[in-house]
Parts: sequence; structure tokens; C-alpha cells
Amino acid sequence: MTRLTLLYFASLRDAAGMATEDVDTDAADLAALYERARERHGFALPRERLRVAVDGAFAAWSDAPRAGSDVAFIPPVSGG
Amino acid sequence: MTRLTLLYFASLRDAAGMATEDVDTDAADLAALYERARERHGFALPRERLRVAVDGAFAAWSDAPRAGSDVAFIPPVSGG
Amino acid sequence: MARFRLSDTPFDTATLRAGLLDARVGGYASFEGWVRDHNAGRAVAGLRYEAYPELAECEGEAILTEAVARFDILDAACVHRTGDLSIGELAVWVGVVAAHRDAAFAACRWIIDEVKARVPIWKHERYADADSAWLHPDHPPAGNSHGGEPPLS
Amino acid sequence: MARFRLSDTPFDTATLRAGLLDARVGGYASFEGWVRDHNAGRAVAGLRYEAYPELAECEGEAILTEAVARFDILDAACVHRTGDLSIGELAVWVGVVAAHRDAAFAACRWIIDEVKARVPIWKHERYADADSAWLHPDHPPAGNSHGGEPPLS
Repeated sequence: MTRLTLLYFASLRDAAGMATEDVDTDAADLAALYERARERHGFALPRERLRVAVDGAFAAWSDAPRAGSDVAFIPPVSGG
Repeated sequence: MTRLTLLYFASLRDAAGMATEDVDTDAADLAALYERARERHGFALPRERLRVAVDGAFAAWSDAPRAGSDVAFIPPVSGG
Repeated sequence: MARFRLSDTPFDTATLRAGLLDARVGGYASFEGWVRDHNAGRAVAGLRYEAYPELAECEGEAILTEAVARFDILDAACVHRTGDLSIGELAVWVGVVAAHRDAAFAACRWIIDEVKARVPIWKHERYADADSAWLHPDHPPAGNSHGGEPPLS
Repeated sequence: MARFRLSDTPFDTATLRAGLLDARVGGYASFEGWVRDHNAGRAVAGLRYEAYPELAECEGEAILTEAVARFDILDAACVHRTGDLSIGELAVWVGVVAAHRDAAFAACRWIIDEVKARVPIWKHERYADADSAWLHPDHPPAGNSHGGEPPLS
């Protein structure tokens, strides 16, 4: 099991009811990590509409979860 | 003979050595009026590169000179 | 000095502009996004911008560095507000200086488009009818050719 | 109120911008032309803008009226300096407000191009080597398809 922290923003944070969540996971990659969070919190956004970042840098969904990292699921942005 | 005032700007004014010139002319149109001023002052700019304005509004080279009007020869502009 | 930054308080564009000007500058193009009273046909009462600050600053800086490399410009900068904003408040400013106007306009337009598409900032609109919503527009994430979902409202 | 004007003294763009903003505005695009220290490879010491004021104001106003009709914008304005300017002085400002940025950018670009092509204002550059020249660029006069002469230097 890998222990790490999930970061939620915007509608994901509202749906989860929290901004961060510490989890122990055996997900093989970041994609699976999101799918589990999505089931747990009922996120409306499919993974295809998100990006993922690890420790403040964009990452690939196929990356393996790293122990102690911050994993942020980035919903479609709307700055400007 | 038609009496009117010519207005010179930028390089035309420098070449003429004056900003305005009162003339009596029998030129048939504004084009001929410019050609005579060009001969008189040695203007480098051919008429095709100029526009002409009468009393503060753009006019056509084929217009007849009007007594008492201000005729401005407009060299290529360079604002901005 | 950072070319991109977030600001959780109102900021002055005259100061920012002055920071870009020097004797080589022939043209300054700028764009400002302001909070307007309507969006997509709904009366807007105000909004909040939330950012993922570490990633937003990193991604914003990357956009401006790329702009200076891609376009024939002298410098460029961008500031984006976060927090609660009222109607008529400044949300984002982009300023570009160049010798000539072609490059200044092109870079300014490119920067605001990239900021809107790539920087992790989210807009939460409060409507006059007391409803509110996060905006998650339907442009595909960068580097992803999928994304054909309807916008979340 | 006039949308276009000439100014024989320095002017403040923040005041001009404030005059364009209201609650409907989502985007403000602006362009400023500044006196730079070089032009066409020559070191410039300063310059003078001369206008034919009656015709310049009339033609400038016509351009801005046309911009408001052609583009989906809320308002637009332009101020052009006349007289003697030093390096680093503001020569011209264009500001455009719109609900959306596409129209704001397009109109701002169109206005400065039209002002440069049509408004009877002439630039007289003084060079570092004590020479000076009127600039009469070689774009054809509006409504005239001729104009293939080399630029006068």
C-alpha cells in the first residue's frame, strides 16, 4: 500500500467535501487512483476531462503513485 | 481666375517654405492645381502619392477649385 | 523577476506597465479581463477565482517564457486575481512590449488564450438568483485529443 | 463625447481607460505606441508629430465610429499626441471595450492600422547624427490603388 495525499479543487472539492485527503492505495497508476476517488465521492467529471499533477508538476495518468506525494486532480480550468 | 488658399504640411511645407499660400488660379481641377504648385516649389512627391482635401474634408482630384476655399495637399501620413 | 503572478488583492496596471517599458519599446499591447454583469445569458452577482498556486505560477511562468521565445517581443507579464471579485473588478492583465505592433498584438492574444486554457485557476460564479456554479469549460486538456464532453454547468 | 482626439501635451491612459469601463465590459484591449530610440536602423533622438487638426479629428472620429459598427464591441477611443516628443514618450493610445476578447483584440488592431493609414498626422524624426526627416511611408492613399513609389526618406 502506498500512502499519499490527494488534492481536490473547484467542483471536485465541493463534491468531496474536502480539499485534501490522505489515502492508502494499491492503485497501479494515477488513472486508477482517480477512478477510485471518483467512485468514493461521486465525481461527475470523467478522467478524460482532467489533468493530473504530482507535487506541483503535471504528470501522466500512467505514472505509478509515489509514496508521500501530493496528487492533484485538475478539472477543466476557467481563469481569465 | 479663382482665388483660394493652399495648405502645405510636413515635407511639402518644408519644400515650399510656407504653411499657406494664397493663389489666383485658372486650373481646371485640383489635380492641375497641385501640378502647378509642384512646379513652383519643386515638390518631390508625385500627385499619385497624395490625397487632397477642401475645407477640412477629403475631395476628388477632378473637383474644380472653389473660390475662397482652403485646399490641402495631404502627403503620405505617418502617425502612430 | 517573475513574469507571471497571482494576486489575492486588487492590483495597479499602471505600475505593471511601467515595469515593462524602456527606450527600445515601440508598441505596448495589453489585455484586461473584467468581471461583467452577465455570462452565458445569466445575471452574475460576483465571482471567486480559486487557484492551485504552486502549479499555476509554474504554468503561467512557462507560458510567458514561451511567448518571449516564440514572438519578436521585448518582454511580457501577466497577473491573475484570486479570491472574491465584484462586478467591475479587474480579473486578469496581460502586457506585452515589442519594437513593432504585429508581434505585440500576436503575443498578447496568444498569452491570454494559453492562460485561459492551461493555468489551474477556476472561476466560481454567483448568480443574481442565488444559484452558483464552478465553470469547467469544455476545451480538451492540453496534450489530450479527447474531451468531447458537454460543459459542466 | 469625441472618441478620437489630438493632444498637444502628455495624457494619462488610466483616466481614458476608466472612461470606457462599465459593468457590461468583459474585455479591454489596448495598444500604445511609444517613441523608441531606433527606427529603420537609425538612432532616433526625438520626434515631432504635426497634424492637420480639423481633418485629423474628423477622420479619426470616422474610424472609431466605423469600428463600433463593424465589430461586436461596446466602445472605443483613441488619443494621438502632437508636437515634440522625447524617447520613451507615449505617442498614441487606442482602447477598446467589449463583452468578449475576440472582438476587443480585432477592433483594437483595426483601429491602430486605420489611424496610421488614414489620419493626417506626420512624423518628423530627429536622428542622433543631427539629421532629420519627414516620414512619408509608401502605403497607397485610401481609395487609390496606385502608390508604388519608394518611401521618401
